[in-house]
Amino acid sequence: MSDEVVPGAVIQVKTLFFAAYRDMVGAEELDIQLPQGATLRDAVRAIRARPGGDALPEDPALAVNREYASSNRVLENGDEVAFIPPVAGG
Amino acid sequence: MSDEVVPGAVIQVKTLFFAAYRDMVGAEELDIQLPQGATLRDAVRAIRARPGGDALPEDPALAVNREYASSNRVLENGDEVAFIPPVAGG
Amino acid sequence: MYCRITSTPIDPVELLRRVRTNEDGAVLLFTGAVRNHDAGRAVVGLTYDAYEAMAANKLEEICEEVSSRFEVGEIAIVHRVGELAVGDVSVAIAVASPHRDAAYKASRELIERLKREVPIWKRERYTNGDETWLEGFSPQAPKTD
Amino acid sequence: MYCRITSTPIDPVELLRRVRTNEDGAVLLFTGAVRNHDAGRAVVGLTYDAYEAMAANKLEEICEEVSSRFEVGEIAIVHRVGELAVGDVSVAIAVASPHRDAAYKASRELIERLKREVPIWKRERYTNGDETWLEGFSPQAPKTD
Repeated sequence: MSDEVVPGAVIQVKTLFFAAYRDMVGAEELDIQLPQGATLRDAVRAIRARPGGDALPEDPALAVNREYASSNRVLENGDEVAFIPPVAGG
Repeated sequence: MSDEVVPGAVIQVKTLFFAAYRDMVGAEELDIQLPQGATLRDAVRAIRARPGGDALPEDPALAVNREYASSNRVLENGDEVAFIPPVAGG
Repeated sequence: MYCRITSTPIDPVELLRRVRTNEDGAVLLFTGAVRNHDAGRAVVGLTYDAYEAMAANKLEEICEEVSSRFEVGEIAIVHRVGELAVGDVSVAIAVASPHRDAAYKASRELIERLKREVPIWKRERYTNGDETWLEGFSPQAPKTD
Repeated sequence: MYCRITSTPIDPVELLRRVRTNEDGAVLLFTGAVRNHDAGRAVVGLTYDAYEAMAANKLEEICEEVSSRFEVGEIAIVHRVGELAVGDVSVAIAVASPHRDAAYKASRELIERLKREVPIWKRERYTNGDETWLEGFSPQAPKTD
Protein backbone atom coordinates (compact mmCIF):
# COMPACT_ATOMS: atom_id res chain seq x y z
CA MET A 1 0.00 0.00 0.00
CA SER A 2 2.54 2.57 1.08
CA ASP A 3 4.62 1.90 -2.03
CA GLU A 4 1.72 2.83 -4.27
CA VAL A 5 1.39 6.53 -5.09
CA VAL A 6 -2.23 7.64 -5.20
CA PRO A 7 -2.52 10.82 -7.34
CA GLY A 8 -3.41 13.83 -5.22
CA ALA A 9 -2.92 11.99 -1.91
CA VAL A 10 -1.05 13.85 0.85
CA ILE A 11 0.86 12.88 3.97
CA GLN A 12 1.38 14.91 7.11
CA VAL A 13 4.73 15.00 8.88
CA LYS A 14 5.83 16.72 12.06
CA THR A 15 8.98 18.83 11.65
CA LEU A 16 11.18 19.75 14.63
CA PHE A 17 13.71 22.59 14.98
CA PHE A 18 16.51 22.93 17.49
CA ALA A 19 19.04 25.53 18.61
CA ALA A 20 19.98 27.99 15.82
CA TYR A 21 17.45 26.44 13.41
CA ARG A 22 14.67 27.06 15.90
CA ASP A 23 15.68 30.74 16.06
CA MET A 24 15.67 30.96 12.23
CA VAL A 25 12.31 29.28 11.71
CA GLY A 26 10.77 30.86 14.79
CA ALA A 27 9.13 27.59 15.83
CA GLU A 28 9.95 24.40 17.72
CA GLU A 29 7.60 22.27 15.74
CA LEU A 30 5.55 22.58 12.53
CA ASP A 31 3.11 20.12 10.97
CA ILE A 32 3.39 20.18 7.19
CA GLN A 33 1.59 18.40 4.38
CA LEU A 34 3.46 16.89 1.45
CA PRO A 35 2.41 14.90 -1.61
CA GLN A 36 2.57 11.16 -1.09
CA GLY A 37 5.99 9.88 -2.18
CA ALA A 38 7.73 13.06 -1.00
CA THR A 39 11.31 12.75 0.23
CA LEU A 40 13.17 14.49 2.99
CA ARG A 41 14.50 16.87 0.34
CA ASP A 42 10.91 17.90 -0.41
CA ALA A 43 10.30 18.56 3.29
CA VAL A 44 13.37 20.81 3.40
CA ARG A 45 12.14 22.73 0.32
CA ALA A 46 8.73 23.20 1.92
CA ILE A 47 10.23 24.59 5.12
CA ARG A 48 12.71 26.82 3.27
CA ALA A 49 9.80 28.35 1.34
CA ARG A 50 8.28 29.63 4.58
CA PRO A 51 9.11 33.03 6.16
CA GLY A 52 12.56 32.74 7.80
CA GLY A 53 13.03 29.29 6.28
CA ASP A 54 15.53 30.46 3.70
CA ALA A 55 18.02 31.04 6.51
CA LEU A 56 18.30 27.24 6.82
CA PRO A 57 20.96 25.52 4.74
CA GLU A 58 19.77 23.78 1.56
CA ASP A 59 21.12 20.45 2.76
CA PRO A 60 20.89 20.31 6.55
CA ALA A 61 21.46 17.15 8.58
CA LEU A 62 18.11 15.44 9.13
CA ALA A 63 16.60 12.69 11.22
CA VAL A 64 13.45 10.68 10.62
CA ASN A 65 11.89 9.13 13.69
CA ARG A 66 15.03 9.79 15.74
CA GLU A 67 17.53 8.28 13.30
CA TYR A 68 19.79 10.21 10.95
CA ALA A 69 18.52 9.85 7.37
CA SER A 70 19.71 10.88 3.91
CA SER A 71 17.78 13.44 1.89
CA ASN A 72 16.42 10.90 -0.62
CA ARG A 73 14.54 9.11 2.18
CA VAL A 74 10.84 8.74 1.23
CA LEU A 75 8.57 10.02 3.99
CA GLU A 76 5.49 8.35 5.36
CA ASN A 77 2.42 9.82 6.96
CA GLY A 78 3.09 10.60 10.64
CA ASP A 79 6.91 10.69 10.38
CA GLU A 80 8.82 12.90 12.80
CA VAL A 81 11.36 14.92 10.80
CA ALA A 82 14.07 16.74 12.75
CA PHE A 83 16.31 19.47 11.31
CA ILE A 84 19.64 18.93 13.04
CA PRO A 85 22.05 21.89 13.25
CA PRO A 86 25.75 21.01 13.58
CA VAL A 87 25.93 19.27 16.98
CA ALA A 88 27.96 20.66 19.87
CA GLY A 89 27.54 18.45 22.92
CA GLY A 90 30.18 17.85 25.56
CA MET B 1 88.81 16.06 49.90
CA SER B 2 86.25 13.49 48.79
CA ASP B 3 88.02 13.09 45.44
CA GLU B 4 91.22 12.05 47.11
CA VAL B 5 91.54 8.35 47.90
CA VAL B 6 93.26 7.77 51.21
CA PRO B 7 94.80 4.24 51.28
CA GLY B 8 92.96 2.02 53.78
CA ALA B 9 90.16 4.53 54.39
CA VAL B 10 86.63 3.15 54.49
CA ILE B 11 83.15 4.58 54.02
CA GLN B 12 79.90 3.36 55.50
CA VAL B 13 76.70 3.23 53.44
CA LYS B 14 73.18 2.22 54.37
CA THR B 15 71.67 -0.38 52.03
CA LEU B 16 67.88 -0.84 51.72
CA PHE B 17 65.92 -3.83 50.43
CA PHE B 18 62.31 -3.96 49.25
CA ALA B 19 59.73 -6.55 48.26
CA ALA B 20 61.29 -9.76 46.82
CA TYR B 21 64.84 -8.50 47.51
CA ARG B 22 63.99 -8.04 51.17
CA ASP B 23 62.80 -11.64 51.32
CA MET B 24 66.04 -12.83 49.66
CA VAL B 25 68.40 -10.84 51.86
CA GLY B 26 66.29 -11.33 54.97
CA ALA B 27 66.69 -7.70 56.00
CA GLU B 28 65.15 -4.30 55.34
CA GLU B 29 68.33 -2.42 55.93
CA LEU B 30 72.03 -3.21 56.32
CA ASP B 31 74.95 -0.90 57.07
CA ILE B 32 78.04 -1.97 55.15
CA GLN B 33 81.58 -0.71 54.96
CA LEU B 34 83.43 -0.28 51.67
CA PRO B 35 86.85 1.01 50.69
CA GLN B 36 86.90 4.68 49.83
CA GLY B 37 86.32 5.12 46.09
CA ALA B 38 83.99 2.11 45.93
CA THR B 39 81.22 2.16 43.34
CA LEU B 40 77.64 0.91 43.43
CA ARG B 41 78.91 -2.23 41.72
CA ASP B 42 81.17 -2.86 44.72
CA ALA B 43 78.21 -2.48 47.07
CA VAL B 44 76.26 -5.06 45.07
CA ARG B 45 79.21 -7.48 45.23
CA ALA B 46 79.48 -7.00 48.98
CA ILE B 47 75.78 -7.74 49.51
CA ARG B 48 75.78 -10.71 47.12
CA ALA B 49 78.67 -12.23 49.13
CA ARG B 50 76.43 -12.38 52.23
CA PRO B 51 74.16 -15.35 53.08
CA GLY B 52 71.09 -15.20 50.78
CA GLY B 53 72.66 -12.35 48.84
CA ASP B 54 73.50 -14.51 45.83
CA ALA B 55 69.75 -14.72 45.08
CA LEU B 56 69.94 -11.05 44.04
CA PRO B 57 70.67 -10.35 40.38
CA GLU B 58 74.23 -9.31 39.53
CA ASP B 59 73.04 -6.03 38.04
CA PRO B 60 69.92 -4.90 39.91
CA ALA B 61 68.36 -1.44 39.53
CA LEU B 62 69.82 0.82 42.21
CA ALA B 63 69.20 4.20 43.73
CA VAL B 64 71.56 6.45 45.65
CA ASN B 65 69.95 8.96 47.99
CA ARG B 66 66.54 8.37 46.37
CA GLU B 67 67.61 8.81 42.74
CA TYR B 68 68.22 6.02 40.24
CA ALA B 69 71.95 5.65 39.64
CA SER B 70 74.16 3.60 37.34
CA SER B 71 76.47 0.95 38.73
CA ASN B 72 79.67 2.94 38.13
CA ARG B 73 78.49 5.65 40.53
CA VAL B 74 81.16 6.32 43.16
CA LEU B 75 79.76 6.16 46.68
CA GLU B 76 80.35 8.57 49.50
CA ASN B 77 80.26 8.04 53.22
CA GLY B 78 76.66 8.11 54.50
CA ASP B 79 75.00 7.39 51.14
CA GLU B 80 71.66 5.59 51.16
CA VAL B 81 71.81 2.77 48.61
CA ALA B 82 68.52 1.10 47.62
CA PHE B 83 68.26 -2.21 45.77
CA ILE B 84 65.17 -1.76 43.54
CA PRO B 85 63.37 -4.89 42.33
CA PRO B 86 61.37 -4.52 39.10
CA VAL B 87 58.66 -2.04 40.03
CA ALA B 88 54.97 -2.92 39.94
CA GLY B 89 52.88 0.01 41.12
CA GLY B 90 49.43 0.85 39.88
CA MET C 1 25.02 0.41 30.28
CA TYR C 2 23.51 3.63 31.54
CA CYS C 3 22.92 6.52 29.10
CA ARG C 4 20.93 9.53 30.11
CA ILE C 5 20.11 13.12 29.22
CA THR C 6 19.30 14.98 32.45
CA SER C 7 18.23 18.43 33.54
CA THR C 8 19.53 17.93 37.09
CA PRO C 9 23.15 18.21 38.31
CA ILE C 10 25.42 15.27 37.45
CA ASP C 11 27.00 13.31 40.30
CA PRO C 12 30.25 11.80 38.97
CA VAL C 13 30.64 9.62 42.07
CA GLU C 14 27.35 7.91 41.38
CA LEU C 15 28.64 7.07 37.90
CA LEU C 16 31.83 5.58 39.34
CA ARG C 17 29.73 3.41 41.65
CA ARG C 18 27.49 2.31 38.78
CA VAL C 19 30.26 0.98 36.58
CA ARG C 20 32.81 -0.64 38.89
CA THR C 21 32.73 -4.36 39.62
CA ASN C 22 35.29 -6.65 41.23
CA GLU C 23 36.35 -7.80 37.76
CA ASP C 24 37.67 -4.34 36.94
CA GLY C 25 41.20 -3.15 37.50
CA ALA C 26 40.63 0.30 35.99
CA VAL C 27 37.90 2.91 35.98
CA LEU C 28 38.26 6.05 33.91
CA LEU C 29 36.00 9.02 34.52
CA PHE C 30 35.85 11.92 32.08
CA THR C 31 34.00 15.04 33.14
CA GLY C 32 33.41 18.07 30.97
CA ALA C 33 32.67 21.32 32.78
CA VAL C 34 31.76 24.86 31.78
CA ARG C 35 34.89 27.00 31.43
CA ASN C 36 35.05 30.69 32.28
CA HIS C 37 36.52 31.55 28.88
CA ASP C 38 36.25 30.47 25.25
CA ALA C 39 38.09 31.79 22.23
CA GLY C 40 39.23 34.80 24.25
CA ARG C 41 35.79 35.77 25.56
CA ALA C 42 34.72 35.75 29.22
CA VAL C 43 31.92 33.22 29.64
CA VAL C 44 29.28 33.25 32.39
CA GLY C 45 27.56 30.02 31.40
CA LEU C 46 26.25 27.65 28.76
CA THR C 47 22.68 26.73 27.87
CA TYR C 48 22.40 23.19 26.48
CA ASP C 49 19.57 22.14 24.18
CA ALA C 50 19.00 18.55 23.02
CA TYR C 51 16.69 16.47 20.89
CA GLU C 52 16.31 14.43 24.03
CA ALA C 53 14.67 11.23 22.83
CA MET C 54 17.05 10.88 19.90
CA ALA C 55 20.08 11.91 21.97
CA ALA C 56 19.43 9.16 24.52
CA ASN C 57 19.00 6.57 21.73
CA LYS C 58 22.14 7.75 20.01
CA LEU C 59 24.14 7.57 23.24
CA GLU C 60 23.00 3.97 23.74
CA GLU C 61 23.92 3.07 20.18
CA ILE C 62 27.40 4.58 20.64
CA CYS C 63 27.86 2.77 23.97
CA GLU C 64 26.90 -0.54 22.39
CA GLU C 65 29.30 -0.07 19.50
CA VAL C 66 32.17 0.97 21.76
CA SER C 67 31.42 -1.95 24.12
CA SER C 68 31.67 -4.38 21.23
CA ARG C 69 34.96 -2.92 19.97
CA PHE C 70 36.90 -2.74 23.25
CA GLU C 71 37.27 -5.15 26.17
CA VAL C 72 35.45 -3.01 28.67
CA GLY C 73 32.94 -3.68 31.41
CA GLU C 74 30.18 -1.27 32.28
CA ILE C 75 29.80 2.17 30.69
CA ALA C 76 27.80 5.11 32.03
CA ILE C 77 27.24 8.43 30.24
CA VAL C 78 25.16 11.35 31.43
CA HIS C 79 24.79 14.64 29.57
CA ARG C 80 23.10 17.61 31.12
CA VAL C 81 20.72 20.08 29.45
CA GLY C 82 19.42 23.50 30.51
CA GLU C 83 21.24 26.49 31.98
CA LEU C 84 24.69 25.73 33.39
CA ALA C 85 27.05 28.06 35.22
CA VAL C 86 30.86 28.11 35.10
CA GLY C 87 32.17 24.99 36.84
CA ASP C 88 28.99 22.94 36.35
CA VAL C 89 29.52 19.46 34.91
CA SER C 90 27.95 19.18 31.45
CA VAL C 91 28.92 15.60 30.69
CA ALA C 92 30.36 12.64 32.57
CA ILE C 93 31.57 9.36 31.08
CA ALA C 94 32.63 6.43 33.27
CA VAL C 95 34.20 3.30 31.81
CA ALA C 96 35.21 0.26 33.88
CA SER C 97 37.56 -2.31 32.46
CA PRO C 98 39.77 -5.21 33.52
CA HIS C 99 42.71 -3.42 31.85
CA ARG C 100 43.46 0.27 31.51
CA ASP C 101 44.33 0.39 27.83
CA ALA C 102 40.78 -0.52 26.80
CA ALA C 103 39.34 1.97 29.30
CA TYR C 104 41.36 4.88 27.87
CA LYS C 105 40.55 4.00 24.27
CA ALA C 106 36.85 3.45 24.92
CA SER C 107 36.50 6.64 26.98
CA ARG C 108 38.14 8.73 24.29
CA GLU C 109 36.02 7.23 21.54
CA LEU C 110 32.85 7.81 23.55
CA ILE C 111 33.47 11.52 24.05
CA GLU C 112 34.59 12.05 20.44
CA ARG C 113 31.52 10.30 19.03
CA LEU C 114 29.24 12.08 21.49
CA LYS C 115 30.54 15.42 20.26
CA ARG C 116 30.15 14.49 16.59
CA GLU C 117 26.93 12.50 16.52
CA VAL C 118 24.62 13.20 19.44
CA PRO C 119 21.99 15.94 18.83
CA ILE C 120 22.97 18.35 21.58
CA TRP C 121 23.72 22.06 21.19
CA LYS C 122 25.12 24.77 23.38
CA ARG C 123 24.58 28.49 23.59
CA GLU C 124 27.37 30.46 25.19
CA ARG C 125 26.49 33.35 27.48
CA TYR C 126 29.05 36.14 27.87
CA THR C 127 29.72 38.66 30.62
CA ASN C 128 28.52 41.51 28.37
CA GLY C 129 25.09 39.90 27.94
CA ASP C 130 25.65 38.50 24.43
CA GLU C 131 24.69 34.91 23.67
CA THR C 132 25.53 32.71 20.70
CA TRP C 133 24.98 29.12 19.56
CA LEU C 134 28.38 27.50 19.24
CA GLU C 135 29.60 26.03 15.97
CA GLY C 136 29.55 22.25 15.94
CA PHE C 137 29.99 19.15 13.81
CA SER C 138 27.66 18.24 10.95
CA PRO C 139 26.56 14.68 11.65
CA GLN C 140 26.98 12.31 8.71
CA ALA C 141 23.80 10.97 7.13
CA PRO C 142 23.78 7.24 6.44
CA LYS C 143 25.06 6.44 2.93
CA THR C 144 21.93 4.55 1.87
CA ASP C 145 18.44 4.59 3.27
CA MET D 1 50.54 19.47 41.97
CA TYR D 2 49.74 16.96 44.66
CA CYS D 3 51.69 13.67 44.80
CA ARG D 4 51.35 11.35 47.75
CA ILE D 5 51.99 7.83 48.95
CA THR D 6 49.35 7.00 51.56
CA SER D 7 48.41 4.14 53.86
CA THR D 8 44.80 5.32 54.22
CA PRO D 9 41.93 4.82 51.73
CA ILE D 10 41.99 7.07 48.66
CA ASP D 11 39.06 9.42 48.08
CA PRO D 12 38.82 10.05 44.33
CA VAL D 13 36.29 12.85 44.83
CA GLU D 14 38.77 14.80 46.91
CA LEU D 15 41.22 14.52 44.01
CA LEU D 16 38.64 15.84 41.55
CA ARG D 17 38.04 18.80 43.84
CA ARG D 18 41.76 19.46 44.19
CA VAL D 19 42.47 19.77 40.49
CA ARG D 20 39.48 21.51 38.94
CA THR D 21 39.47 25.26 38.39
CA ASN D 22 37.15 27.47 36.34
CA GLU D 23 39.77 27.54 33.58
CA ASP D 24 39.30 23.82 32.96
CA GLY D 25 36.89 22.28 30.49
CA ALA D 26 37.94 18.70 31.18
CA VAL D 27 38.91 16.62 34.18
CA LEU D 28 40.04 13.05 33.73
CA LEU D 29 40.20 10.69 36.70
CA PHE D 30 41.92 7.33 36.48
CA THR D 31 41.47 4.90 39.33
CA GLY D 32 43.15 1.54 39.62
CA ALA D 33 41.49 -1.00 41.89
CA VAL D 34 42.25 -4.50 43.13
CA ARG D 35 40.67 -7.12 40.84
CA ASN D 36 39.32 -10.46 42.03
CA HIS D 37 41.38 -12.33 39.45
CA ASP D 38 44.77 -12.20 37.78
CA ALA D 39 46.26 -14.52 35.17
CA GLY D 40 43.52 -17.04 35.87
CA ARG D 41 43.95 -17.11 39.66
CA ALA D 42 41.35 -16.01 42.23
CA VAL D 43 42.76 -13.05 44.16
CA VAL D 44 41.71 -11.99 47.67
CA GLY D 45 43.89 -8.89 47.88
CA LEU D 46 47.15 -7.09 47.20
CA THR D 47 49.81 -5.90 49.61
CA TYR D 48 51.67 -2.84 48.33
CA ASP D 49 55.18 -1.95 49.43
CA ALA D 50 56.99 1.24 48.48
CA TYR D 51 60.28 3.04 48.98
CA GLU D 52 58.11 5.84 50.19
CA ALA D 53 60.41 8.85 50.22
CA MET D 54 61.81 8.07 46.79
CA ALA D 55 58.38 7.15 45.39
CA ALA D 56 56.93 10.53 46.39
CA ASN D 57 59.91 12.35 44.85
CA LYS D 58 59.66 10.31 41.68
CA LEU D 59 55.93 11.01 41.37
CA GLU D 60 56.61 14.74 41.68
CA GLU D 61 59.33 14.55 39.04
CA ILE D 62 56.99 12.70 36.66
CA CYS D 63 54.18 15.20 37.29
CA GLU D 64 56.50 18.10 36.57
CA GLU D 65 57.71 16.56 33.33
CA VAL D 66 54.19 15.70 32.16
CA SER D 67 52.98 19.20 33.11
CA SER D 68 55.69 20.75 30.98
CA ARG D 69 54.93 18.54 27.96
CA PHE D 70 51.13 18.90 27.84
CA GLU D 71 48.81 21.89 28.22
CA VAL D 72 47.27 20.77 31.46
CA GLY D 73 46.25 22.48 34.66
CA GLU D 74 46.53 20.82 38.05
CA ILE D 75 47.56 17.19 38.53
CA ALA D 76 46.97 15.03 41.60
CA ILE D 77 48.29 11.49 42.11
CA VAL D 78 47.86 9.31 45.17
CA HIS D 79 49.14 5.75 45.50
CA ARG D 80 48.19 3.57 48.41
CA VAL D 81 50.44 1.14 50.30
CA GLY D 82 49.65 -1.65 52.78
CA GLU D 83 47.05 -4.41 52.65
CA LEU D 84 44.26 -3.85 50.13
CA ALA D 85 41.17 -5.97 49.53
CA VAL D 86 39.38 -6.61 46.24
CA GLY D 87 37.70 -3.38 45.10
CA ASP D 88 40.00 -1.08 47.06
CA VAL D 89 41.49 1.80 45.07
CA SER D 90 45.28 1.42 44.79
CA VAL D 91 45.98 4.50 42.70
CA ALA D 92 44.10 7.59 41.56
CA ILE D 93 45.28 10.16 39.03
CA ALA D 94 43.32 13.35 38.36
CA VAL D 95 44.26 15.74 35.56
CA ALA D 96 42.45 19.00 34.86
CA SER D 97 42.88 20.75 31.55
CA PRO D 98 41.32 23.45 29.39
CA HIS D 99 41.00 20.87 26.58
CA ARG D 100 40.36 17.14 26.72
CA ASP D 101 43.08 15.96 24.36
CA ALA D 102 45.84 17.11 26.70
CA ALA D 103 44.04 15.57 29.69
CA TYR D 104 43.84 12.12 28.06
CA LYS D 105 47.45 12.17 26.90
CA ALA D 106 48.81 13.43 30.23
CA SER D 107 46.74 10.96 32.26
CA ARG D 108 47.92 8.03 30.18
CA GLU D 109 51.53 9.09 30.37
CA LEU D 110 51.31 9.53 34.14
CA ILE D 111 50.01 6.02 34.80
CA GLU D 112 52.47 4.43 32.34
CA ARG D 113 55.44 6.20 33.87
CA LEU D 114 54.22 5.47 37.39
CA LYS D 115 54.13 1.76 36.57
CA ARG D 116 57.60 1.78 35.01
CA GLU D 117 59.55 4.16 37.22
CA VAL D 118 58.11 4.58 40.70
CA PRO D 119 59.53 2.23 43.37
CA ILE D 120 56.31 0.48 44.40
CA TRP D 121 55.73 -3.28 44.53
CA LYS D 122 52.75 -5.54 44.99
CA ARG D 123 52.28 -8.96 46.50
CA GLU D 124 49.22 -10.85 45.33
CA ARG D 125 47.28 -12.91 47.87
CA TYR D 126 45.25 -15.85 46.56
CA THR D 127 42.20 -17.67 47.88
CA ASN D 128 44.30 -20.77 48.61
CA GLY D 129 46.60 -18.82 50.95
CA ASP D 130 49.53 -18.47 48.52
CA GLU D 131 51.21 -15.10 48.08
CA THR D 132 53.66 -13.86 45.47
CA TRP D 133 55.45 -10.66 44.51
CA LEU D 134 54.29 -9.69 41.04
CA GLU D 135 56.71 -9.31 38.16
CA GLY D 136 57.30 -5.70 37.23
CA PHE D 137 59.37 -3.36 35.10
CA SER D 138 63.12 -2.84 35.58
CA PRO D 139 63.59 0.90 35.91
CA GLN D 140 66.26 2.35 33.63
CA ALA D 141 69.37 3.70 35.31
CA PRO D 142 70.52 7.08 34.05
CA LYS D 143 73.02 6.76 31.15
CA THR D 144 75.76 8.76 32.87
CA ASP D 145 76.27 9.64 36.48
